[in-house]
Amino acid sequence: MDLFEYQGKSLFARVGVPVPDGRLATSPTFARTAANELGGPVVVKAQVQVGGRGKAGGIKIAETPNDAEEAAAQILGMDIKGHTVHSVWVEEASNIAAEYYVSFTLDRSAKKHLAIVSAQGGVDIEGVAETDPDALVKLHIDPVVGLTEWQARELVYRAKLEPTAARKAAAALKKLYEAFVSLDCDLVEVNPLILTGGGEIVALDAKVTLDANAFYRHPDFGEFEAAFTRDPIEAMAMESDLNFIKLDGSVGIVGNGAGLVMSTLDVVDLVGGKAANFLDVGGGAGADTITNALEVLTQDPSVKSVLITIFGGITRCDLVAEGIIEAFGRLELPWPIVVRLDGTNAEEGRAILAGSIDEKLIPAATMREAAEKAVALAGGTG
Amino acid sequence: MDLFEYQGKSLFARVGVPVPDGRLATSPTFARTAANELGGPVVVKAQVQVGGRGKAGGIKIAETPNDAEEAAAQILGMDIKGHTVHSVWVEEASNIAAEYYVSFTLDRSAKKHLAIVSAQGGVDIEGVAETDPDALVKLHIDPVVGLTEWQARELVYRAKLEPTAARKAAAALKKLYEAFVSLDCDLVEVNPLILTGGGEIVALDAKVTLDANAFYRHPDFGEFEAAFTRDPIEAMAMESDLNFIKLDGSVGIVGNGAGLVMSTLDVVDLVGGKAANFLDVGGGAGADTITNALEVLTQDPSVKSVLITIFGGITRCDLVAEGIIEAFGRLELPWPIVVRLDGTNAEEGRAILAGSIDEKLIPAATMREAAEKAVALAGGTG
Amino acid sequence: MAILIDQNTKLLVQGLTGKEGQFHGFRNRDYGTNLVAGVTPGKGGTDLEGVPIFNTVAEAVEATGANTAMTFVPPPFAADAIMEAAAAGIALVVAITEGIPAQDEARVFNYISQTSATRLLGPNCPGLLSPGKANVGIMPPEIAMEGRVGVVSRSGTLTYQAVHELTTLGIGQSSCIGIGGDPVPGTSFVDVLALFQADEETDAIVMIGEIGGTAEEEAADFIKANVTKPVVSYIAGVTAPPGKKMGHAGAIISGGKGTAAAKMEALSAVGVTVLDDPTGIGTAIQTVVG
Amino acid sequence: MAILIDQNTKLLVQGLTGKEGQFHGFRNRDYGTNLVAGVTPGKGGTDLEGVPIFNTVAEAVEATGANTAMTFVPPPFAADAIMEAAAAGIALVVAITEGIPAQDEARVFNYISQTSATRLLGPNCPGLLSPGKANVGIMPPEIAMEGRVGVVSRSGTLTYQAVHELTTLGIGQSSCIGIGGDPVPGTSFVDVLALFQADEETDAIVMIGEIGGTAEEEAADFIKANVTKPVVSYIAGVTAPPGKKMGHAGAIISGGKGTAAAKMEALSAVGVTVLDDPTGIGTAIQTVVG
Repeated sequence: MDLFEYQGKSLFARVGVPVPDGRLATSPTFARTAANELGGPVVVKAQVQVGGRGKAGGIKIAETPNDAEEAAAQILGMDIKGHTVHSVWVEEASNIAAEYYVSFTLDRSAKKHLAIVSAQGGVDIEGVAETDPDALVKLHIDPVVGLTEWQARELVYRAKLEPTAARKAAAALKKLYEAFVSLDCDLVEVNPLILTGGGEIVALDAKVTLDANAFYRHPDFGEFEAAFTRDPIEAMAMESDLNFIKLDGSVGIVGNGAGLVMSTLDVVDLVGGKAANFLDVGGGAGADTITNALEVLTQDPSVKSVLITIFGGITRCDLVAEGIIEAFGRLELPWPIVVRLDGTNAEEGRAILAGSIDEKLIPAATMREAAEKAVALAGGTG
Repeated sequence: MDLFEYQGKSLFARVGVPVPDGRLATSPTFARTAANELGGPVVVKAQVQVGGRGKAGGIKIAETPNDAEEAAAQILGMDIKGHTVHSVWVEEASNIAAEYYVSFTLDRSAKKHLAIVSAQGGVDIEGVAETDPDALVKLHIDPVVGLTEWQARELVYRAKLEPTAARKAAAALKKLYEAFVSLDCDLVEVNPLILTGGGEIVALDAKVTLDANAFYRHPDFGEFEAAFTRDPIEAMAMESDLNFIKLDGSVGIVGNGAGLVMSTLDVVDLVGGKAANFLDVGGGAGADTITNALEVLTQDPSVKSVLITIFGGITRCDLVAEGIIEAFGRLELPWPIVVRLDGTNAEEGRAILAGSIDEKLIPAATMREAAEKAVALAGGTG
Repeated sequence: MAILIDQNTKLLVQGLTGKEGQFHGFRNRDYGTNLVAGVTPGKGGTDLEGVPIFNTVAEAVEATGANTAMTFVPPPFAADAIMEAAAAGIALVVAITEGIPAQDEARVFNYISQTSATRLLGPNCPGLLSPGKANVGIMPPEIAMEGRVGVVSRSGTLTYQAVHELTTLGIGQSSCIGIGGDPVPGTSFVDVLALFQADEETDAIVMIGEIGGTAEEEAADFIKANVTKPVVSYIAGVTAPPGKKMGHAGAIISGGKGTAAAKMEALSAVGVTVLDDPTGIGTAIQTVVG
Repeated sequence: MAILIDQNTKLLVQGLTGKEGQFHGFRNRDYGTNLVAGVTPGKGGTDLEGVPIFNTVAEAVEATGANTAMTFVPPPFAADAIMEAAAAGIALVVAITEGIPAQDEARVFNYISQTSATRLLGPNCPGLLSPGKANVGIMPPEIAMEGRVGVVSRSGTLTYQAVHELTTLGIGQSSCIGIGGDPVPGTSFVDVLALFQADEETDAIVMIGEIGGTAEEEAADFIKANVTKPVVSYIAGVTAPPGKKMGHAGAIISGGKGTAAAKMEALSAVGVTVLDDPTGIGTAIQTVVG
């Protein structure tokens, strides 16, 4: 789960990493009030769950509360890579002596944590990686013991941060790593981590991705989620514990297992169609789950036909078939549904579907055949 | 550093291991007040830094405040294995359904932590180890990850604690281990850890040994030490950072290095004498340290002669010799001093001593010769 | 032979008395797997349909000689259960549990690698099946048949799909291994490829990847250097948009890395037959095995 | 040959710029030890009497090929320094630092054993000396002479005493190893005995133990099974009272265990010449070597 900058900074503050004082504002007037409270020049920053807002004009410096109000007026409502800006973070402008880059993440190949530090922060780090790869210092961290003192020093000295900043930067790395582990993050990225004119280390940005699997350990993280503006269909799917992602085609997809659903998307594409969504009902789905999944799809006007693809393992095809029949009874389903069942109790499932007289229910023997039928029913090529 | 029971229990309470409510009392009247405050029957327990106080009559149950006062009057001032009782711990009597034994320590051979749990607690555990070794369940813990959940369960189930107590006992083990590690203990022993009639797990005793090397991490541990009644000579030695242990012979010993001093004690014994003390000046001792060491020995009337044995490594024999000469000038030294110097700058040191005209200063060429001379000067065989 | 599990497997199920553990544990037994023990703390001393239940894995191993563990323990306790099995000397731990925090997975994987010889399969995997010999996990065994093609996959249902395609054409499998879709799989493609390459009863390999990470690229390097048997591969997620987690925690294209195209190219370059349609797996294997 | 250190030793000192590190580091160099680097965070890029100083051990190893580290880092940072040296691939870490918390020692010893091939000597040890070849530590080298007797000891000053007794009689030493007096020595008697037994330039072994623990009893078992060279031993603390820590954290008789008498008996029983007086070590070696 990607956090807003201000949410990430609240986590940094928890572990003792200094961040500039700031206020969240959802209107230009609030931005003015925030700037007033903070006093002096401020920075007004779009809060979006995507990178590149600086280039898109989502960050502005404001010398006065008036300027802050104006900046917020310009930024609020902006579209940044498909994300609408609903709020801005107004924070004290910092006195920057040097800008660094720091991140902690998991290196899947090494199966260890990976720290990356660079003295070239404040810029697009992937650009640095291409033009000057030696400027990025990378170090693997054994998750069993975590980031040691010597590793923090190794990162700071190898990256050639200002010598005067070494001790405080190493301490900040330890704290950021502590946040990464103890708060169950998939990613902690600070770009830039700055050295101020006064010799302090301050996190000027925060990109934090939380591991949803660990939310049971952090009941307070629910607050973060509450601040997100969610697509209503995605919200509905989430309530039914369905794994749903909106796409831009016209064939609605329902399947069990992430790999199978991804694969179905690909086959739909292969036969000339385009999927309207990714929807994984997960393992062991019962009749209710299938009904819920179909109900979610009814909310999406771009769906023209639906393809249900099930390979039963834990999931029983007979229960899936019952769910489909039930959905036909309970819901107004506006589109034809192509169904392909295989695996556990597939015979029984097919028999249940064969008993239905609804003409919108179209069986298919293979995944490819199902895709072809669904694409045709959606109106041919996407 | 061995803690009193009540000090150990205060540490248990810090990590969330339940202990009975209680009060420290240094007089019978205070014990009565404590019993009054606690209400109901209490247990009055001698606070000494040594085991076996139960057998010695240092633990008494008191039904009323009157009884508590009387019990305290009997216990205070008792001598338990050479330790005088200066205070008692008055605590609520517990309703005992079962008594267990738990300890955490370091197993030097395995170089891992060792947990020992038994369902036969409340008795002399070394007796159990002899008569029924299978009743002690032992498990090594890797200090890298610490006591895991499964290990806590393994201990509880293997030791066959009451099934109803399993979950709470495992949780208590986790907390006691946390105390062992996070509070830098050499030993945490609870005998008994009880299951109450109400189904709770409570630590009824606490034997905790702290690692003095780790005190820099626990500045608050100084309080514990302040409560100890220390031998005045030991206190004086401690102030000068000397490693001193009082023994019961008449030859005062000063040397550098624990092994060498121990060895000198043995050689003194071998030639028919008995050492009055163990005193290690440590590595790199200068003139001051030697003067301080000799001053400490002047406080012990049982010393009849002194043997100084130095093998210079970091320690420089010339500085040691200067310290001896200085001590003769500054202090009234009541006994002859036999000196044996070897190693770094031994020649220079011997020359300095040879320049002294004091007849109480007797050089010796070898450790054995030094021991023989010192023993003879102390009045022959011990 | 088959790899990892066979007639010598002695299976212990952590969480056998739970609903899922019981269903799959006994389905595995019905297939012929030697189910020797269940572990549920607090239920030690009882039995379930003749299978003895123990409080701890160590006790179960001492009493039954179990060499393989299947874990159905819920996420908050699963990492601990895996360490317990490794400490008890279990050779293969198959962790079915989905939703274990990534930090726990990383810590446990490294710890057991450093301190034991235990192999971990998963977590968040469907398990593995050696047709005609043993089934450990949640795969529906009726779709498989005994034979000489090894199957390895990051996805559960796609594994079934692949096995189904093979069986439909009368092509049997030596072993079918689901390595799971999490970011830190205990056993990787490379590990399984090495085992199949060494297995005398495997003639060809089906490898089913998906977007995210670089496991398929590493597999390609390994194949180039070490695998002489024909490999047929399919990668799911050709049409997946970047930045979206496709169900599996591991299945995400980030910063332009982990795309299906890159993986397919890497595999093609080392001589792997790469398909754009999973339903073609059976015929592709027929072609390569000849 | 000698063991652990010799002419091929390339020494790095952690804390070379500190008072003790400087004194002993350069004393070691004066003896002929190849001192190649110092490590002091923040002083990287400078040099001390011609020895380059680095910020980190890894940088020092890359630049100089150091294979042995001597640690003078203060107790709060020493455990981390040992891990750093191990992670950088140092083969032998000699930790002189006294007063490291026991919990840190236990954690670090196990971690480096699990994750590296590094040997740790100490902590709280005087180091080691291969007369005529190299000196790493705080031993006064002038008391030693080149020869064929191996010396190993838990105590610093008693090591000097033993070496002195040998040299006085004209008996040289192959290597003198101080394993240190802490409860968790990185290298134990058994480890050193194995090295001396295998060393072609060692004819006999002097082993100096002390009260506390069971390291001497384990050494006796090992000698019985593996050591054919004559061993002379002395155990300090015959007259030490139980329950008192005799200076070393490891030197304590507790619960009737760890007495000198028990250790002497165990060693005598396996054919070791056990002395009751350390000043007899030289003559005892003369007798056993003949």
